[in-house]
Amino acid sequence: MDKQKLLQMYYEMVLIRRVEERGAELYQAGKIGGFMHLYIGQEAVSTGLIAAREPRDRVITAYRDHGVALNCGISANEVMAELLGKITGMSKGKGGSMHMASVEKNMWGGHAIVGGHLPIAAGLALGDQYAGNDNITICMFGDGATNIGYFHEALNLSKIWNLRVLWVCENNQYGMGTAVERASAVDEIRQKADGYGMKSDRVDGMDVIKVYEAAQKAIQYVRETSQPYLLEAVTYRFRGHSMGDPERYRQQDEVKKWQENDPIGIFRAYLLKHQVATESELNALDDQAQADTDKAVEFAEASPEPGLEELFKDIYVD
Amino acid sequence: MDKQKLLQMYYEMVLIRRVEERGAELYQAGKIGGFMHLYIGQEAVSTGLIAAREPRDRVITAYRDHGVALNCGISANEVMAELLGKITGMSKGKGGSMHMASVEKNMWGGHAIVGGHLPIAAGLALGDQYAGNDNITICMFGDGATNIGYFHEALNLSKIWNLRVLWVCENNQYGMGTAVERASAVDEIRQKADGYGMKSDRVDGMDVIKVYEAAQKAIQYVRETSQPYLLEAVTYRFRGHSMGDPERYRQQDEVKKWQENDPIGIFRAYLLKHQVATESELNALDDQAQADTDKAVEFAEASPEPGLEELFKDIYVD
Amino acid sequence: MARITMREAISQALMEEMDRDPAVFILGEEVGVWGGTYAVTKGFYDKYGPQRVKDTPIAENAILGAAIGAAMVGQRPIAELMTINFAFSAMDYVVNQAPKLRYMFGGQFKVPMVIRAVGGGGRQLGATHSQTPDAIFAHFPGLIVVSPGTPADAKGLLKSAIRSDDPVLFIEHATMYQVRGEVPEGEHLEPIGKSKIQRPGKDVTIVTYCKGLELSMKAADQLAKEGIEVEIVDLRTLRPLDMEPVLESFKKTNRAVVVEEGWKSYGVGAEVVSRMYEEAFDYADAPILRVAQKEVPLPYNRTLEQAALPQVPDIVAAVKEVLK
Amino acid sequence: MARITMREAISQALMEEMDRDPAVFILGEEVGVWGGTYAVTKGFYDKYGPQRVKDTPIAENAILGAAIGAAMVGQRPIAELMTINFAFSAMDYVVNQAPKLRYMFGGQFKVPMVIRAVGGGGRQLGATHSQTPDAIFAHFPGLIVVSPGTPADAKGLLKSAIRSDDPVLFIEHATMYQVRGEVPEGEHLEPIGKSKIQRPGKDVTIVTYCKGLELSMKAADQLAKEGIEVEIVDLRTLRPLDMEPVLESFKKTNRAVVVEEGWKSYGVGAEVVSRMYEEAFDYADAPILRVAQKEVPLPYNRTLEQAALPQVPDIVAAVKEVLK
Ligand SMILES: Cc1ncc(C[n+]2csc(CCOP(=O)(O)OP(=O)(O)O)c2C)c(N)n1
Ligand SMILES: Cc1ncc(C[n+]2csc(CCOP(=O)(O)OP(=O)(O)O)c2C)c(N)n1
Ligand SMILES: [Mg+2]
Ligand SMILES: [Mg+2]
Repeated sequence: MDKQKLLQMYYEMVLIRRVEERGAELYQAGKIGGFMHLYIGQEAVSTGLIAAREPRDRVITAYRDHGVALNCGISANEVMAELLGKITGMSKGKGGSMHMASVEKNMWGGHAIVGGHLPIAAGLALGDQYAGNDNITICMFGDGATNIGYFHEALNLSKIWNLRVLWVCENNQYGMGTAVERASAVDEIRQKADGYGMKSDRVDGMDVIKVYEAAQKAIQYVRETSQPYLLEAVTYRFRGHSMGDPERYRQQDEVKKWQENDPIGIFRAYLLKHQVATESELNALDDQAQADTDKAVEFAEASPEPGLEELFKDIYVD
Repeated sequence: MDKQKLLQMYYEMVLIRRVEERGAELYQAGKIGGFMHLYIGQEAVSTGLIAAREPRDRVITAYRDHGVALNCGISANEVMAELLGKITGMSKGKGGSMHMASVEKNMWGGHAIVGGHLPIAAGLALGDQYAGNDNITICMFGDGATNIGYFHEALNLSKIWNLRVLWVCENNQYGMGTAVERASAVDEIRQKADGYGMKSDRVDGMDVIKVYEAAQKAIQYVRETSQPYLLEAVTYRFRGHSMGDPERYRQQDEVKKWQENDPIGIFRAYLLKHQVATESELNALDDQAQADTDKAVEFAEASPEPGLEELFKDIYVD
Repeated sequence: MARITMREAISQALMEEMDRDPAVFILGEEVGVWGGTYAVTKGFYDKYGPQRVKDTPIAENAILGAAIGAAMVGQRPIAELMTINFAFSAMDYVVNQAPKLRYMFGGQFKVPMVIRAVGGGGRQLGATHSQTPDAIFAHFPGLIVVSPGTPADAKGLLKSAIRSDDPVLFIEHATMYQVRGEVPEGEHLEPIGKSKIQRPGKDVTIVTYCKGLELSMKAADQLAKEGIEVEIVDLRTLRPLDMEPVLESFKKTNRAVVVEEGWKSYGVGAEVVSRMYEEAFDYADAPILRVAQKEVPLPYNRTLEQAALPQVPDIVAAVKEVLK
Repeated sequence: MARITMREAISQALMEEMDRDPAVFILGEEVGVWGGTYAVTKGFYDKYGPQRVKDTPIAENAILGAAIGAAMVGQRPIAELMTINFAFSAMDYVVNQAPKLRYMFGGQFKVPMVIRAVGGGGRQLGATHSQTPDAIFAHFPGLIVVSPGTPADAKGLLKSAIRSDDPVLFIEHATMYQVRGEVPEGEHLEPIGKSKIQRPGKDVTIVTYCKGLELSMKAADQLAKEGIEVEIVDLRTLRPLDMEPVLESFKKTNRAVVVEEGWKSYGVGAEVVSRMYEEAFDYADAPILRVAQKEVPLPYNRTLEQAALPQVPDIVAAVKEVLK
């Protein structure tokens, strides 16, 4: 990978962190409502993954979607505006935190029904297969989502129809308060691919380089063989499931241990160690992310709310 | 196995065949309506399976349920009466071919939503676990049913909760007109157990002795370890999916090849070869099955229809 | 115009649209090799091949999810649910995904798809397989719900549904595939969201759709012999619901019966009746009556099943009652 | 009587019934270690242990199917759907299995279970998570649908639901857990299938339930200041629907408004209005009006969401309209 790309990835990870930290503050201040699920701790997964896609490859994910949106190239302005329910958000303030999409950026949305977007992902890939191109659909979901029927039907369909889907499970150890081993018959999610005769891999999701490499390999396989693939990224969310999670289900020790394994810290150390960048170069990127976040908040706060006429728009095309 | 048990199994297999042959005639004559799915060709599966259960072990299956009903000890009279929609049917004529149950015989029904009874089977086992007994629930379903989400959710739940369920897939090669390999990512259904870390086996479903032995082993495992188990029985239906299937999806050659492998013929040969019974003993059982079938038809035809007051009964208890 | 069956009319609509637009394809259980459980897509697999006539696993969520996804990126899938009862096995896609995705993402994309599903009772299929739960789908904004009562409408409305840029649930009736009627050959489009007078009359208004139309026509024939002239308004589309012809007719007759096959409580009739009073209260000379299914899960036994379903004599009686 | 919150009332009902009957247990997502997403089962896991308070995977079909199976063999499960919106992910169990199994098998067994589910909008959760689709469940015979509007009713009806031998869908409202009211301590049972006058009045009848009750009470307070005495009938149970108190009130006031939170078309109000005219046509002095949600998927933006939901001023306006 060239330096520019690596630095871009670093910048994106820091940007996600800053945007979400500000998001959390704005939520506490009552400026953001609904459910908001932070991606903090998991930044390496979507950053590594999406760095490995080509722009024509489609992305779709669950409600924990701010990071994915930013990685796909949706601006921090739009992300922040959507969080604040403004008309300048990519979903005009109608979607909120859980529903960020950009057709232009080939990001087909965060989706709030657990596992519900997996069959839709198969459909995106089906659309491409029908059109005769070799685009890939990257579909991300949580460990908890692998226990619902949607997962099963979608993986099976992708296999029998040779759909180009890269299934990516972000195993952050919990679905809300339920640890993987309490909800899933197998602890390693990748093992579920065996029931479909599907190729799979498991990667350290705290290390963006490892994620990037695993994703590249997987994407190449999917594109060339026209076969789906299940990639499990082992990660951890540093914050609660959503804002207002009492977190009775895990020990602070455990959280601390993972936090010491901060994906941004790991990547920063990597960049320094391999002399890709200097401290001051990285600090400049940190500052840039901070500045972009500040600007995004300003932009979002200054943006107007959707007018009442928007209530009845976008229901039907015809 | 003692002789009496073997002959009972032989009798049951012949009885299923005769009852269904008459059922087909009565259907053609317009005396049976709705969907009717014949079990002809698959008799060895439920016969071997249910011979291996204890009466306290529960059974639940799909709409292809006449054989299972008879094996569970529901009388041919009741089966035939239900087919004819009579009040003397076990479901008072309200259920029909697809809905045969008997709480007394621990047979919890044929069920018409593909895969829909699998989570319910997990519930039967959960009820027993909650009650603190070691009853087993035997849940039968088709190959086609293993592609629907219900299958996935039920198998996963049974594994994480240590439910005593013996999952039995009757792989008769087709779900309606769709061959297994066109619908399922893996051709051997047992492989799906791997995704749940579940023990599994695959058995020749045309050989009742093999089914019985595999079932015994599986039941013992489930009872003792309190773990679910997936047993695949490879079989074939000699008739169409239901009455009125145009059967465009399979070659007559294939059907013929399987019919030469008739489970009743195989078992008869086995009984003679191992000198369990003589020709005349078996002929007597054949005659018995024929006579019982004739009587059942008479009984059913002579039985009254449910009165109109039945329409509003059994909706609510209270 | 040829006199063809409902089955042929639907089949024609599908074929014409597939011929017209390469983005249209069909997916569902047994739509291909088998030729459709109700033989509607017979011959399609041979004509269009497995890419455009896709047999699926028994996985209704995958079927509808895949259709939605493909529609989002520009295709025009027609997903077949073998019966409407199986919509409950994939309900989220029917009411929560297809009708809401466009809105939730601020109109960034559209979801041009059709869900074809056959419903209805009367074939002794038992409680889980015999429902006419049309009303519950019509409750959801974002979805279009169509259910034709004649072969011509079936063709014209299905073609419009396929061309619609919005998700359409298209509900057929299992006992009506052999119903015959005049159907225009070739290009024949009926507008979605328009009710239609299917029989003019002056004494009483029957509002109905789908199977109810067949029954109401028979009732009207009988009533005509007694000198009662029934006007029949066919809703055809349940969402959006076009009340104009209903109200116009009611303002003329001042008496009405609403006929539907599904359960009465919380059914289609409830909405129609409510709107009639909301918009034409002063025109009601008698309480508007509803003829519908008795509130029981449909039983297998034929006599009981028929007793539960609305029948021609029920309609005749209701009409006479409102004329009292 | 203590003044407690809706949350406490529901929690009390659950605990009392679990203490009373060992066959009662709870299963659902996050009901245990987490203490319930809405903290209704807080402390239950510690008190009753993992056998009776079962955390499940995110698998709504498994949750409801398992509850049905356990009920069939004699247990009395209370299955919690984290929100009513997820009923669409397991719809078959709610409308096709639980309500029909007893009937289909000729009454051989019963299915004594409760499905608790929280619904409602107003929390900016977006279109898929904010629905009040109660009417569609009430369409199905075999199911009982309860949705209380006060803490006392919540307790009394939930206890009755748990003791019922039939499947009950018990719908709570996400914005009402903090609502306070007098609740009898200990044994307090309210009958299922009985509507109730929650506020007596003589000028106009408001028929409503759940969140609609809260809004209607406020509207009635405002109207009282203008000398308009509103009588409020709370349906409490949507199936079976008890029209007696509604009709009695309407025959007195001759004017009525039906208030519900869900969408108007094919909603609860439609059924109530239809029955009112069917059974009290001659008593209507003005068209009965419906106040309900605008026909849009609920948006995230707070202003838009509130504009879509029925509000107190809408009720006030409707009451004045029917009094014109
Ligand atoms: C069908 C459905 N059931 C339940 C929920 C409620 N819910 C939202 S997120 C969540 C946990 C999902 O966990 P996981 O898939 O591991 O993703 P994570 O939140 O850890 O990223 C649950 C239960 C839902 N949105 N949809
Ligand atoms: C949810 C659902 N989808 C579709 C159907 C229609 N259907 C009934 S039987 C069947 C085929 C099932 O095949 P399989 O599970 O292999 O069982 P078999 O009939 O071969 O015994 C289908 C598609 C149904 N009953 N339920
Ligand atoms: Mg997780
Ligand atoms: Mg099969």
